[in-house]
Parts: sequence; C-alpha cells; structure tokens
Amino acid sequence: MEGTAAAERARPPRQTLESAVVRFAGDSGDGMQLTGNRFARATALARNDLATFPDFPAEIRAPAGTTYGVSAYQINFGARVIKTAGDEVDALVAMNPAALKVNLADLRPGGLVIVDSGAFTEKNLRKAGYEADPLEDASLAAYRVMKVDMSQHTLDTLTDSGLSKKEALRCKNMWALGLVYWMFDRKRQSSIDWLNEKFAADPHVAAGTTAALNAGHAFGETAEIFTNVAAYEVPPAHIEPGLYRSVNGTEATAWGLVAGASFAGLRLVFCSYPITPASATLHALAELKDYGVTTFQAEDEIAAVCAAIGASYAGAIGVTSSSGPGMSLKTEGIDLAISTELPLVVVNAQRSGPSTGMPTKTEQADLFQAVFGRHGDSPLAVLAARSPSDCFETAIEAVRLATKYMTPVILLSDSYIANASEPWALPNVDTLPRFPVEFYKDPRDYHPFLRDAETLARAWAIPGTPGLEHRVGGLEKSADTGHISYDPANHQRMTDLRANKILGIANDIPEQTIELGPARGRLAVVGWGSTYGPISRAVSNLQAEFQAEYQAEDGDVSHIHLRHIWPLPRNLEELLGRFERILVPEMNSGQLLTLLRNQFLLPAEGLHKVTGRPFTIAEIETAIRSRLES
Amino acid sequence: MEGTAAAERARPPRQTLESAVVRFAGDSGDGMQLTGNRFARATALARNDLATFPDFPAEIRAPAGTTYGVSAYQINFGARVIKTAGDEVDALVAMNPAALKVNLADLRPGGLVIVDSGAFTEKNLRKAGYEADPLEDASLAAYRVMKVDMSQHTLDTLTDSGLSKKEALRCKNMWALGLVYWMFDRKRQSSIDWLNEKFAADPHVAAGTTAALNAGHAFGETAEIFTNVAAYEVPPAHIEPGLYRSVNGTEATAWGLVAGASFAGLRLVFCSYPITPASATLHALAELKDYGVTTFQAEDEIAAVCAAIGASYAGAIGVTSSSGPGMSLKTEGIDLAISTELPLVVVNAQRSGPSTGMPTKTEQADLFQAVFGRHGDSPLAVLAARSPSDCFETAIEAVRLATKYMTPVILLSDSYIANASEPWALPNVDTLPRFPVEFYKDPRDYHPFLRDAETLARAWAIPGTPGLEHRVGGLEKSADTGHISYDPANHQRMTDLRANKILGIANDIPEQTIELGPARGRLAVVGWGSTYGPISRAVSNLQAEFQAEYQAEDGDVSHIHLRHIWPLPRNLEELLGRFERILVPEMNSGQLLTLLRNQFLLPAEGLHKVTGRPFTIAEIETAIRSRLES
Amino acid sequence: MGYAVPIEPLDPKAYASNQEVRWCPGCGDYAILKAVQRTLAEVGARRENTVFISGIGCAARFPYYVSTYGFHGIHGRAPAIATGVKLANPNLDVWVVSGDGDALSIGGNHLLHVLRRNVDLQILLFNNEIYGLTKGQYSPTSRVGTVSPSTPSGSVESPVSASAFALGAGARFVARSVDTLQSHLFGVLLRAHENRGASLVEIFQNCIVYNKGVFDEFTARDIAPDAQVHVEHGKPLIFGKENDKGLRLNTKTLRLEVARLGEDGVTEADILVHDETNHALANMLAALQPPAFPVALGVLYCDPAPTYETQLAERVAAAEARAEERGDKGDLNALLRSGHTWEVD
Amino acid sequence: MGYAVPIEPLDPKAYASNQEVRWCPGCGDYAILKAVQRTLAEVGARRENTVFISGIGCAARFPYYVSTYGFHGIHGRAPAIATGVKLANPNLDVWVVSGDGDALSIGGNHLLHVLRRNVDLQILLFNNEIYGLTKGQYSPTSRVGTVSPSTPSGSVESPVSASAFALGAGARFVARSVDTLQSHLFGVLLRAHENRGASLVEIFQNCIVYNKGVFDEFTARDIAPDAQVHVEHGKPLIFGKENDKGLRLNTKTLRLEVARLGEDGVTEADILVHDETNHALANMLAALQPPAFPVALGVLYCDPAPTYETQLAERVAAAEARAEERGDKGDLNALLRSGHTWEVD
Ligand SMILES: Cc1ncc(C[n+]2csc(CCOP(=O)(O)OP(=O)(O)O)c2C)c(N)n1
Ligand SMILES: Cc1ncc(C[n+]2csc(CCOP(=O)(O)OP(=O)(O)O)c2C)c(N)n1
Ligand code: SF4
Ligand code: SF4
Ligand SMILES: [Mg+2]
Ligand SMILES: [Mg+2]
Repeated sequence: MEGTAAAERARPPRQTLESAVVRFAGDSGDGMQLTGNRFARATALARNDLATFPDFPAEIRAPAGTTYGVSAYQINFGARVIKTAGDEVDALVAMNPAALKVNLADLRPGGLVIVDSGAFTEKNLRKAGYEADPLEDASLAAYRVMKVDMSQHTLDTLTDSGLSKKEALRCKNMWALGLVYWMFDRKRQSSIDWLNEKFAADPHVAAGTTAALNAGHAFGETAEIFTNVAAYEVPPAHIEPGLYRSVNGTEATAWGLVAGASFAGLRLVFCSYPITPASATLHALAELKDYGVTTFQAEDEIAAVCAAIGASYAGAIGVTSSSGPGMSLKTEGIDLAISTELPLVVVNAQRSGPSTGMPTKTEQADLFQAVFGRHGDSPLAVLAARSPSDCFETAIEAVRLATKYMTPVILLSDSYIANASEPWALPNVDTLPRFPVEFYKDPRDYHPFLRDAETLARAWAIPGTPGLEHRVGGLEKSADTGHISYDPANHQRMTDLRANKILGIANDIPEQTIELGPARGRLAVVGWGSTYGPISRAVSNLQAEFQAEYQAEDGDVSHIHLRHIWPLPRNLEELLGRFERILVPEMNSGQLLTLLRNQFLLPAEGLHKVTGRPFTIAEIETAIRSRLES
Repeated sequence: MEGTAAAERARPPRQTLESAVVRFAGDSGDGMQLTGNRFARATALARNDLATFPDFPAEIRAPAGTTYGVSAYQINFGARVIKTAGDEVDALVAMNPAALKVNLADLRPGGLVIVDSGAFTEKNLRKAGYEADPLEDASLAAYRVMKVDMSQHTLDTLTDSGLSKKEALRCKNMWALGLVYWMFDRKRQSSIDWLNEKFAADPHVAAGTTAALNAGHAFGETAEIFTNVAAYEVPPAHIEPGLYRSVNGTEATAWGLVAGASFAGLRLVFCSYPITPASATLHALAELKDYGVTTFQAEDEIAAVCAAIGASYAGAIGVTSSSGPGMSLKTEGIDLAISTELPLVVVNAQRSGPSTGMPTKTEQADLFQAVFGRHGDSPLAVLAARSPSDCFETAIEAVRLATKYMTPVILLSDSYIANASEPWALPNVDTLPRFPVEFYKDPRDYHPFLRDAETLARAWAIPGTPGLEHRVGGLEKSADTGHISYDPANHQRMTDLRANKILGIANDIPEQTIELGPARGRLAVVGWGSTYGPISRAVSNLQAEFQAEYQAEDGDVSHIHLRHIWPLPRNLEELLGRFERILVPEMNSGQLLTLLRNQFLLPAEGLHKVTGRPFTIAEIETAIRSRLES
Repeated sequence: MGYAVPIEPLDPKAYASNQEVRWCPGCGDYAILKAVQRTLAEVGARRENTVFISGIGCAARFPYYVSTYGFHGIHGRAPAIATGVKLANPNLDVWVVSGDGDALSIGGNHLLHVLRRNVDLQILLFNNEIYGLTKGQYSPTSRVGTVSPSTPSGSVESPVSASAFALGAGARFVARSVDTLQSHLFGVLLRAHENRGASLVEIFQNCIVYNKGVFDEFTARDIAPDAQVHVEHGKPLIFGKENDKGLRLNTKTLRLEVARLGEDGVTEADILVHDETNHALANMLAALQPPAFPVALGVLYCDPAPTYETQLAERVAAAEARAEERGDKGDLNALLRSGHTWEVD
Repeated sequence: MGYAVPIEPLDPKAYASNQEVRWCPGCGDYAILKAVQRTLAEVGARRENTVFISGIGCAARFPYYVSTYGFHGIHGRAPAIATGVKLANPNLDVWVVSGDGDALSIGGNHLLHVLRRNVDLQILLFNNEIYGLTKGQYSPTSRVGTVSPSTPSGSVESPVSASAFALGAGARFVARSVDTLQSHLFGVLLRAHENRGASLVEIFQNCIVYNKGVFDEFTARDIAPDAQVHVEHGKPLIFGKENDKGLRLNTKTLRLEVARLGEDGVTEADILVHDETNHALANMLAALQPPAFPVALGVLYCDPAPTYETQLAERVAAAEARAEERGDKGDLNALLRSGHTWEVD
C-alpha cells in the first residue's frame, strides 16, 4: 500500500513524443502480425494517426528460429498526420535472436530494443547465425537494450492456467504486447475483449492470453521503478471527425471494384490466377458472393484475362488481376480487348522484377509495360493508386472509364499498397456519383462499331438482345460497318480512333492539382502510386524547415502526385512548366520520367530506387535538398 | 518476207525509260507470283536495278474470280538505283475483272493497262462486283488500255499441243509474260530454259508454256504495227560489279542466323510456332539441316521461346521468331532470359496490329514493345533491318551481341521486308569477322554471375562441364555468389548491372553515320527498318532537285537510318543536334519518335502512316517539303 | 433446358449471316457449317441467345458465317472466352469452334480445363490434321511422317488423339463424326446440344488444299462401311458392308479384336454392346486405328454431370438471397463498415 | 544409355547442394528429395551431365537442393525449357520437377506435348492437390469441395487425374508413388530413369501446411495395405493385409471389381495380371478411387517408343553427313550462292 504510494510518487512523468515507430519481430510462429494488429487498433482508439506495414517471410513456413523465417509488423503512429510506416524504428521488439539479427539494421541509433532473453539460447543463436550472444557482447552498444525473459515471465504467469507449457509459451506475444501497451500508455480493454471473443471456444486460452497481456503491462509499471526505461506518451492527433476503419490496399481495391460495378449497374465477374501479391484480391472478392460477385480461378493468367473479356462481352464488367510475370502473360489478351473495344479492368499489384524477381517485395517498374507493352499501336487507360485507401476510389474510376469508353484500363497498385494498412475515414457510398451503363438496343442501322460522337466509345450491345446479333474479333474492322476490313485508309482511321478515344479521356478527368506547396517555383516533386507517403511527408517537412529558416516564400518545393498515368491530365504540361526543376522519384529506373520527358520535352530528373523497399522520407528530403542547393 | 521487211521499216524506235513499275495481277490460280519472278529474273539479267513486292490474298484459296482472291506481283526496275517497289504502277497486267478492280487504283493516270478481255465474262464481272463491263464504259478513260483476248490467243497457240483446254488455259500467264517481255525488250531464253527444266517430267507442259511465251512475244511484235502501244527500253543501270542473287528478307534472315551461329561456333536451335509472316523463317531453316540447324515447331510461342532459352542454357544459340500476337506471348519468356542472362535472339517480323489486326499487312508498331514491353526493369538490345538483304548482316549482329553480352536481342523486321525481294551483291563470307564463344571452364571460385569486367556479361558455363554445376533462375540473385538474394542493396546493384550491360553495347557498335546529305543542316529525316527505301529515294530526289533549283548548298536535307534501336548509337545525340529540324517517318503512331524525344529532349516531329502499306516516296517528299518551307 | 424457350424451328438459311463465306472451294468446313445451321434450326435456337466463339484458324472463321452473336477471339483461347461468357450469362447457348491447332496445340490447356470443369458448351473441333490458315504446317494431330513446310523431311512426333485427350481430361461427353457424313454429323450435333455440360465433338474435316484426302483410308465411299463403326448406346458394335463384323473383347489380352459373325461360331452375343457411360470402353474405342480396326464414330462417351457455371451461379444466388433476408443486399456502406470501425468526433 | 558412362555409385549425400533446404518442416518434399538423391547415387549419375529443370512452386525449388546443373524456370514452362535443353544436347540426363499447379494448371499444354513427343525426361509431378507456394488456393487436382482462400465455400470443379491425363496425352511411361513410401518411390524412380522417353511419375505429396493429410484415406499406415494396390508387370493385381483381395474384370459391365480370394470360389486365376503395355488397363487402374477401390501405385503403363530429340538429331546428323560427302559442309558461301545467281562485271 505505502509501497505503491511510494512507487506512485516515484513515477516520473511520461516523456511526450510527437510520433513513434514500433516494430514487433519474431518467428513466423510467434504471432507477430496479430500482435501488431492489436497494437494498431489500440493506437487508433487512442486517436493517433498511424500507418502500418507487415513484413512476411518469403518462405511459407521456414524452420523455427531461422533468419528467413522472421515475421515483422511495423507501425508508425503520432500526434501529427502520419504518411508512411516510418523510415527508422524507434522501438524494436525482438522475440528471438533471428528477429534481432534481421531487424536491428532498421533501428535508429539510440533506439530501444526489447528482447525476450529467454529465447536467446545456444540453439537459437546458432540458427540465427550468431557466433556470440549479442546481448553479452558490444553488438548492441549503440542502442538502449531492455532484456526481459518474457518466456519465463509468461510461464510463471500461467503456471496453473491449465495450459500446457507449449500452449503457455504461445502466449508470450501477448505478454510483450502488454509491456508495449504500458510503454506507450495504451488501453488494454479492446484487446482483452477481442481475446475473449476470439477464444470464446477455449476459455483456458482466453484467460491465459489475457493474463499474459496484463502481466506484461504490470511488469512495465513495476520495471519502471528499477530500470532506466522511460514510458512515453503520444498525444492524440488532430483527426477529422468521422467513422474510421483500418484498411489495406487489397481490401480497398476489392471494395472499389464492387462499388464500381454497382455504380455501373453491372455484375462483377472477377477472373484471376493466384500470384503474390495479387492473389489477395481474389481471396477478398471470393468472400463477397452476397454482393453478387462471381470469382473465377482460371487455369492461368491468359485464361483469366480472356474469361474477363468474355464476361464483358456478355454484359458484365470483367476484371482480372495479377503481378509480375502474370501481367506479361496477359499482354495478348489485353490487346484483344483493345481491338474489340470491350470494357476490362486489369489490376496490377506490382512486385519486384524482372522475371520472378523478388515476389514478396514492392516495386513500380510496370508502368512502361502498362503504357507501351503491347504489339501494334494499342492505346489504353492507365491509373495508379497512391495509398491503401486510395485504391477504393481508383478502382471505381477504373470501372467508370472502362465502361464509359469501352476500353481496358490498367490499375497500378503495388505490393506495399496491397499489404500496408491505414485508418480510413469511411465515405458515405450513397453520396458517390453513379455511372449506369445503358446497353445499346436499337436495331436500326446498328453495327458494333457505331460510336458515341463525344466519347468515341463504340455501342455496347450484348448477347440476348434481339436484332443486334453481331460478331466482334481481333481482325481490323471497317469503321463504317464493323465487318472485317483490310482497307488501308480504314486501318489508319481505326488506329486514330482508338488513340483519340483514349486521349479524349483527358477531358473527362480532373485537372491535375498540386498536393502541397506553391503553384509555381523552384522545384516540383512529381510522383505516382505508393511514393505518395514519403514524398508528401518529405515535402511538408522541408516546407516547414525552409519557412522557419529563411521565411522561404511558402517553401520553395511542391508536391504533384498523379492518379492518371495515361492519358495524362490535360493541364499537366502547363503546370509543370511553372517550375524551374522537376524531380520524379520512382521505385524503378525512370519510367514516368520517360513519359514526361517525351510528352513535354521537359528536362525532368529522376530519383530511382530499385531495392524492393519503399523510399524513406530521408532519401527524398536529401534529393530535394541537393536539387535546391545545386 | 516483204511484209516483215515493211514491218521492220515501219517499226518506231523503242521509247527509253529511266525506270518503270509493272504489276502482274490475276486470280490466285493464275500463277502471277511465278510470272513476276520470271520477269524479275530476266530484268536482273538485263542489268537493271530492281525491287519487287508480292501481294498475296489474305484468304488461302478464295473462290476463283473474287476480288479477295486476287494475287499480284509488282516490280520496279530501272537504269538508276532502285530503292522501293515503286509508288505508282506504270503498266498493269490484269488477267481478270477482279484483278482490274483491286489494282486499278494504283495505276498512275495515263498508265497502261493490259487486260485479258477473254476473262471479262458476265460471270467474272459479277464476281468482281462490276455492274457494267469497265472495258466498255468510260471507267478506263484515264488510262491507256490494251485489250487482248489472251485466253483465246493461248488456246489457239496450243490447239494441237496435246494439252487439255484446262491445261492450255493455265499457260496464259506465260503468254502475258511473253507480251511484256516484248514490251520491255527482255530476253526470253532464261525463262524458256527454266520452263524446260521445271516441266522436264512433263514435256507437253514444257512445250506448251514455252509456245505460249513465244506467242505472246510475237503478238507484241506484230501488234506494234497496228496499235498505238509503244515498246520501251530501260537501259542497264550502273551496278557494282559482283555476283548477285535475288533475296527476300526471310531468306536473308535465315542465312544470317546460320552464319551468326557459325561465327560464334555454336549450334543453331531455332524454336518457333507458325504465324504470318514469321513462319517463312521456320520453313527456310527447316531446309538447312545440312548446316546443322535444328528447328523445333513448338506447341505455342511460349514453349518456343522457353525451348530457345533451354537450348541456350545447354550451349547452343537459341533463336525464336514470331509476329503480332505471338510476340506478346513471348514477353514473360524474354524476361526470364534477361534475368538468367542467357543469349537469345528473337526475330519479330512485324505485321499490322493491334491484336490479330491485318495479318498479311506490314507495320512497324512493335518498337515500343521491344524496348519497353516487359514487367520490371528489363533491358535488352533491339536491332532493326532496313531491307531484305540487310537482314543478313543484322541477324549476324544479333547473334554477336546476344552471345557476347549474354542477353536477349530482339531483331525487328516486318512483313514488307520479309516478302520483298531485291538483288544482293553476295558477300564473301570468309572475309566476315568471327566472334567465337568461349564457354567458362575454370572451377576456381566460379559462380554463374561472375562478370566480364569490360562487357559485364556473365560467365557462360554449360551443363557437361565438370565442377561448374550451378543453378540459374528468375529469382533475383546475389551479384557476389549467384545465389538467390532478397537483399535490397543487391537488387539495386543487379538492376543497375543489367541496365549498364546493355547500355555498354553502345561502345561496341559503330557510330551513327549519315546515309545521304550534309552532316548538319536544316532537316534530318531519321528512319529505321523498312522505311529505308522510300526515305532514301525521297531524300536523294529532293537533293537533286534543290541543287538544281537553287544550288542549295548540298541539298538542305539529310537521311539518317538506325540499325541499333537500343541502345542508341553513342554519337546520335550529337549528330541530331546538328540539325534544325528532325522528321521521323514511321509506319506507326510515333514510337522511335518517343524514344528520341525522351532520350535527347529534341523537338523531333513524326510522320505516321498506319495503313498496312509502306510509305510512298511521294508521301515522304511532301512531308520534307512542308518542313523545309514552313 | 436452362435456356430461353426455343422458337419454332426456323429454316436453316435463317442462321446464315450476311457475310460471304471465304473458305477454299471444296473445303470440308462448308459441310460442317451446313450441318450446324441445320441443327440450330432443328433445336429452334434463338439467334439472340446463341453465341459462337472461336480462336484463330480457318475453322475459327466460323462465327462470321452464322447469324447469331459471335466472337472471333485469339488463337487457342476460345474455351476461356466462352467460360467468361457463361459466367456472366449462363442462359446463353454457347458453341465453341476450333481447329486441331487452335484446340490442341496452343489451346490444349484451356481445352483440358473447360472439359474438366464441364462448362456447358458445344465444342466443335475441326480436325484436318494440319494448320490450314498458316498454309499447311503439320499439327499435333498430323500422322508421323507428315511432310509440311516446317517438316520437309516428315514429322517425327506421334500425334495426339482429340478424343483420347478429352477422355483423359475428364470430359463427360465425347463424340466423333466426319464432315461428309451429313446426317450422322447432324445426329451427333443434336446429342451434343442436348447434353448439358462440355460436349466435345471431334469432326474429321478435309483440308482440300493442304491435307487433301488424309482421311480417305476410312472415309472413302467404297471402304467406309468396313473402316467405320458407328457406335450407338445399347447397340452391339457391329459394322461392315454386310454388317458381318463386330468388336469383341479378348478377355486374356484385354484388347478389342474384330470378329466375323458366323465365322468359327461367333454370334452377336459375343459382340460388345456399346455403353456410352463406360469410360474404359470409350478409351478403347477412341484408340481404334485403321486399317486393322474401324474408326469409331458417334457418341463414344456420355456421362452427364452438373455444369460449372450453374453450380457457381447457384452459390452466388444463394448468397444474394441470404443478403436479401438480412436486408443488406448490395448495401455498400454495410460492406465498408463490416468488421472493426471506430468513431472520431 | 545415350548418356556419358555412369560413374561409380556415389553417396546420395554427394547429390546435395550447398543450399539450405527451405521447405516447411514436415513437408513431403524432403522425402522425395531423399529418394531422388538415392536414385542418382544408384544409377551413378554424373553431376555435370545431369540437369534438374523446374517451373515455379514449392516443388519447383527442388533444383536448388541438388548438386547437379539446375534451371529454376517460370511457372508451368519447365517441359518446354527441358525440351530445348535436350534439343541442344541430347546426351544430358534431364529431370523435370513440377507441382500439380505448375504441371496441370498453367503448364498443362506443355505437359501434353512433351509427353506426346516423348522427349527423354524424367518428369516428377509432386501432387499435393494444392497451391503451396501461393499459400493454399485449390488446384486442378483438388477434390470437389476443397475449402481454400479462393474457394471459401468449397471448390466445385471436378479434379483432373495426372495419370489419366498423361495416358490421354499419349505418354509412354506413367507411374505413381507416395512421398512416404521411400523404397517404393525409389523403385519407381529407377524405372522412370531407365525408360528412354518421357517418364511421368505422379508422386502424392503431403503439404503439411495447406492440405495436411489429404491422402490419409489411402496412405494412413493401418489402412494402406487395403487401400493400395502395388502393380507389377506380369503379377496378379492382388492386395490387402492378407493379400486376400484382387482386381478382376467384370466382362458384362467391362468394369473392374474387387474380388476376395477364396470367397465364392474366387481363385488367383480370376484375378487380372498386370500388363504394363496395356493402355486400356492402365486407364482403368488410373481411375480407381478409394474407398470402393484401392489406389493403384507403381508403373501403370510402360510401352517405350523412340524419343523425339534422338530422331531429330539423327536427321540433322544424316544431313550433315551428306553435306560432308558433298564436301560443302558448313560452306556458307555455297549456301548464299545456292539457286540462281548472276554475275555483273
Ligand atoms: C498467338 C498466335 N499464334 C499463332 C497464330 C497463327 N495461326 C493462325 S491459325 C493457326 C493454326 C491453324 O490451324 P488449326 O487450328 O488447325 O485451324 P485450321 O486453319 O486448320 O482450320 C496459327 C498457327 C496466331 N494467329 N496467333
Ligand atoms: C506466371 C505465374 N503465375 C503465377 C505465379 C504464382 N505461383 C507460383 S507457384 C504457383 C502454384 C504452386 O502450386 P504447385 O505447382 O502445385 O506447387 P506447390 O507449391 O504446391 O509445390 C503459383 C500460382 C507465378 N509465379 N508465375
Ligand atoms: S486451307 Fe484448308 S481448311 Fe483452310 S479453308 Fe482452305 S481447305 Fe479449308
Ligand atoms: S507449403 Fe506445403 S508444399 Fe510448400 S513447403 Fe510448405 S508444406 Fe511443403
Ligand atoms: Mg487444322
Ligand atoms: Mg501443389
């Protein structure tokens, strides 16, 4: 009683942080993803803004304790707007030596590392490839280290829990979570409720996990008194009021496609073939049969795109998705959709290439293929999503353009966007614009390549419509009759029509806006896709800095981010023309860069990163600085 | 006797022409290709320069007499250097109404049309879609018309030839040939020898065809006296001495591949899947088993490219070829060759697209796909052949680069080059440079991604080599060990290595030269591939004209023609920089144009033609004029 | 039959499109087109509910010549396109027309899977044992030794049998006919149309230009009766000009053999009776080769099973019905708000 | 045997590469790797002349773990890559390793053609009835009703049988074994290696993570003897714990049935004797399904034929020999000057 009182008095105030990056790392079997998810949820409830990124091992289930079996979950949360999962880790939780080995490099100097010393056994050290125990030698000198035998603590907590030793040890991730909850002053209740619900069937486990969670938290409270480990406070961020959920790019894409189909008044037929990371969209949509979604796991990517085309021909909106090598296989099919002028949405969750590359790693190197990668003059529309939640709107836009212009649309996302999560202020879907498709029904001098004078889209008549029976195919057809034609002038005409139809989309999309910074000036940083987070944070950081330093007239650097890759926004040339220099950061060797240079003859410069990892904010800040200084 | 003497005296001198364009057109069954080939040979023997182009019907064997069953063969020959098959036809031989209907549009006003009036029957006129007989109404007013009942004349000639009426009528193409031989003063002997050889087994036919040929010729001699039809003379051109043959792009490509393999000291394994127009290369190589060539007709294009890759892995030079849709299907396989860094030659005989397009028509719209059309950052080398005979050297160069740099090389030709023929001054192959491959054999700290410091090519060790057992694949590998690697820095390093290896080729290829015209000036016309002929003729025509007109300092316009599309010649930027304006004529909507604008930020302008037909000289002259005037 | 009510039988001519037919004069495809149009008339097919889907090849030009809906796709992929069409609208009556190269060379994988899934399609495989459209290269069904532009010294690969392949792929309906056997072909097409599921019909078709007469060894008028056995469910496998030959199983060797009725005591009782539900028998019949054996024509195998698209459609319908009950059918806000959400105020 | 002389049997360990094996602990692939290394040792395979070629998948990681040459290709295309390798060098001893998705989903067409062509390869098809590497979606060999991420309410398609497919494709060697039956698998692999031509070996393999125990119904220790029949050429098809069961043909229905020896007068004479050259029998055996029937394991079919690459190589060699005689072998000037030429002087 007095003791506690004393402790209470002894307790130093929590140190306040504007933001923090925590990474939970352990063996695939340690349940790190689940742990991270719980922490993210509690953090959202604490009104912080946040962004998270899971890092799964490439192997399905590597032997326990190996470095390639390490699974990690990173969360960046703060009292300010959070745009990325964080450059550097402030606090690393390492459940075994392998986890420490793989993740230490990302911990900032002076950062905190919390290890389960109980897992640092001879055997595990060897498996991780440590000659000596890093907890004993100087390896960790540059960091603040908190050694806790979490395994033992957990076992002690659960002695008479009715759980076997093996089962009890499985609760140690909750013990770790409890400790971290204490450290960042998070409420436990949401997690406790969740555990009780999840393990309702198994009261022992429900009780055990809860006990471990509480024990970890209690340990923190007491530890504080006799260790140098500070406790932190991350005040709530200013967050727009509204109803929020956490969403990753995969879910948002799936929901966007369902919404798009519903706005168009069409059935969604999703045809795909599993591949990392695209498969997740197939999985998500397979769960949505109650929304009338039909999913088809084809025998390969070629069958998938062809089935999607067949579905569109029959009056649904056919959608296919893939990544890397699977996208290359769809090339011929996409060309058929261009020639038959049928709506088709192709979702490309980009991954590291070329060839099989690094299937679990991210990249943006398929822009060239999307815009230029087919035989013949074969124009189509290309869109890119900038963040997990942005996939929702972009997918809707893809369906709108595909159906309105009777064209394939390639939607570029990437492995990072597909897996990363962020809080999403849920839109009221009822307020979003509809774009119902009207099938062509008038038999009077109908032919399949009749066009809308304004959009140049061809008339969409579907099987089942009496009197409009017709044939389409990949051979060139007469612009006047829709029949096969080898006429030279007609081929030129059709080639131009196909091109102009797509270019015309530029009049149907918003003018390009500036995300951040002045409307003209010394430097514009132009991005697309998942570089949005790091670019926008880097630009706003520097804005602030410059304004502080030398009252730089609103900051010298601007951020422009493209959703529409092809056609490009109609005002983009004029917009870019207002800046002395243009920097294009991409996770490739310069693909949007090529497009801009060719289209506008602008001496834009690239910033290329092809490591399978997103840009860090620092990398972009440095690049901007160098441009502004030189 | 006197009569003849009289005739002799009455005979006006032959009208001399600098060049002439003749087109033989008839039903698929009429043997027009054969007729044209004979004329071409006799013309070559007459020491004219020449270029020919066959125009087959799209249908395999359309019903006799239909417009879509018309087959034609065009030849342009002259006393000067000939660069194209000719813009307009001077003399059209039409064996039936359909042939007249389809081909008349290409006859120049005032041109000569020779028709087999015997074939202008009710039935044939209907099949050709003529309401009235064009020989009777004013349809041909704009032309000089020579109506001859070739059918009847042939039958008369062959009454007691022992040939059936049907067989006899089949000789009417020889009758027509004889007439045209007379008209252009060609020797018949080579054709007569050939007929006797070809039909040695069938003396009746040999005699019949020969008789028809002679009869047609005799008819001309006598006709001259009582018709207004002039006879012509096309004096020999100045042609470099040497041994010549007629060659089309298909043959030259096949032979170039065989030569390239032999220069590299490798077996040629050619793996393909039939498609128009690429199939012909497969057919040509299938005949060359005595040169150690292995050909494999795969089940599809994917198997074809993969088998070629397997062959290269095992130590041969694997080559594949295709057109249009087939090229799109090879995308993923080519990416594998890039990642495994194996030599591979991919011959793309381009055709009209997108999708199935116009399979028998020509186009240049696959440059984008060749340079940009794969997932991931996936650089490779791209070459283009400019003419039928140029395919020989270009194919050798493709094999050289593929084996020296361990990379796929795409060789772009097109339907026009593949089918067109030209006389070729045969090189002495013994004088051409060899580039023998040396497989890697040294087991000392070998790994498969060891690189040559200069070329950056990886060490090529093949199965069968003791001590060098290794594995390759499409996953990213460590630059230091060749093992699978997910290391971020390594992926950047490998990405850069792959790119720099290809860029390095620029130091191993000739600097870009100027075909024609001043080394700096007002306008450079930059072409690639089969636009060579029309561009070079147009430029030389205008050169001459301008010099004549206003002593234009060597002519104001220059022609630059690229063989190396990627990487571009190292001096190209500097070279183009010397011209005020740059015009890029292409049979696409502006693909090389995009490459040049992006690479050099030059305001190059395009001249696009996407009709399935080559540029005419006139079209290019007009474009050049407009640029020089404006 | 799942489809819209048939209409009164139309004149076969009503199923001819306005396009000029462009096959070579004398091509077997003409006869097949005729038989198909006759079949459409017979079943009273509604033009607007009927779709012909093809890949690329001479055979694949077929859709242009039929007055229904049609899709001339890309080489080898017709089964995939057709699957998509049926997924979007299971009520359409869909025919796939393909050649031996289209279906068995580049398209072999899609054929395997469409048969295995039992998508409700009539799949007509025009087997002329050659690549017609590309001017005569040998195909996967060409006999060993076929001389062609790509095999000037004769092909070496042993051909695949379309019917044997289909049976191995798990097809539930496999039949065979010949372009020139109009009424037989008509009967087979009716059976194929009647069957719900993937019905594969291999049609031996004469490519008069590049592979003329390749089937003469069993189609030539004079020898046909002895070189063909027309199989019918429940009927003995008897053939021959005098109906004096039959197929019987040698139970020692487990192989079929030709027996002469009347000769050394062979009676009809010794002759096998065709059971179109017997997979093993179908395999044996598909394997029979002239001259030693007659070529088996007719419905070799028919053992119906539920179709892929209807089962899928039922599941979606059931799910939608549940949503209907829950009262949140198509409620997108509910979709977005499913799972954990939190209010910020 | 076409190949370079075998070396003295090596220790199986000599065929292990220096790469750490990265399959899940308990994965059936480990056992297969062991059996293959044992086979390589037994046949005295020369590492430098041996090549393992794979597509993509867990199974396809195989080449990294063998100390021979190896090519980890792209998904489904290993048979095509392997064909190219054999075309370039027929003397290499080439193995293809593939999964059920790799070989029968995306790769079905190449498998068809490599079998039909009879390219001399050992083709190991690791059938775990699931997509392992992509985390557990159902595959073309998954049973109806398989619940997977892409079929949350269970799959509806009927699976393809690798062996039935191979037989339909015209394979000349088709065998089956199980990952856990080490010595049986070893024996089958020896037979496959011995056969010149495309030898397809379907290996039932347990994916412990995504499809654990799917084969228990015939592999579980206790029931295995009654749920498996190990076929051997020339031996009666007898099985069961007490060797008291056998397969016999019902000559009325033309279907196989299980007979109990001793019961109502059944003797060994009534039991079918396995003839591995009988295609029809192989088809019937491949089709047997538990529980009604035992699963047939061993060499179901073996009827060798000349291989594709050797026939091709012979033709090229013959042509080269003729050129040799003519004295213009490899004479490129002669090539360019073949046909009509003319001199300009
Ligand atoms: C992707 C692709 N590859 C190749 C071709 C060329 N091609 C067109 S039809 C055909 C084969 C035709 O043979 P088959 O399918 O038997 O039809 P047939 O002409 O004999 O009726 C080929 C190889 C193509 N159009 N597309
Ligand atoms: C072109 C392409 N499509 C899809 C994939 C993704 N992928 C990799 S392995 C695989 C299937 C694996 O299943 P299986 O072949 O049965 O092998 P297993 O992992 O079960 O051993 C898929 C779909 C890919 N790598 N490449
Ligand atoms: S080529 Fe053969 S298959 Fe094609 S249309 Fe002519 S005859 Fe018929
Ligand atoms: S996922 Fe399955 S098949 Fe793949 S390694 Fe793990 S257990 Fe083996
Ligand atoms: Mg065919
Ligand atoms: Mg599998």
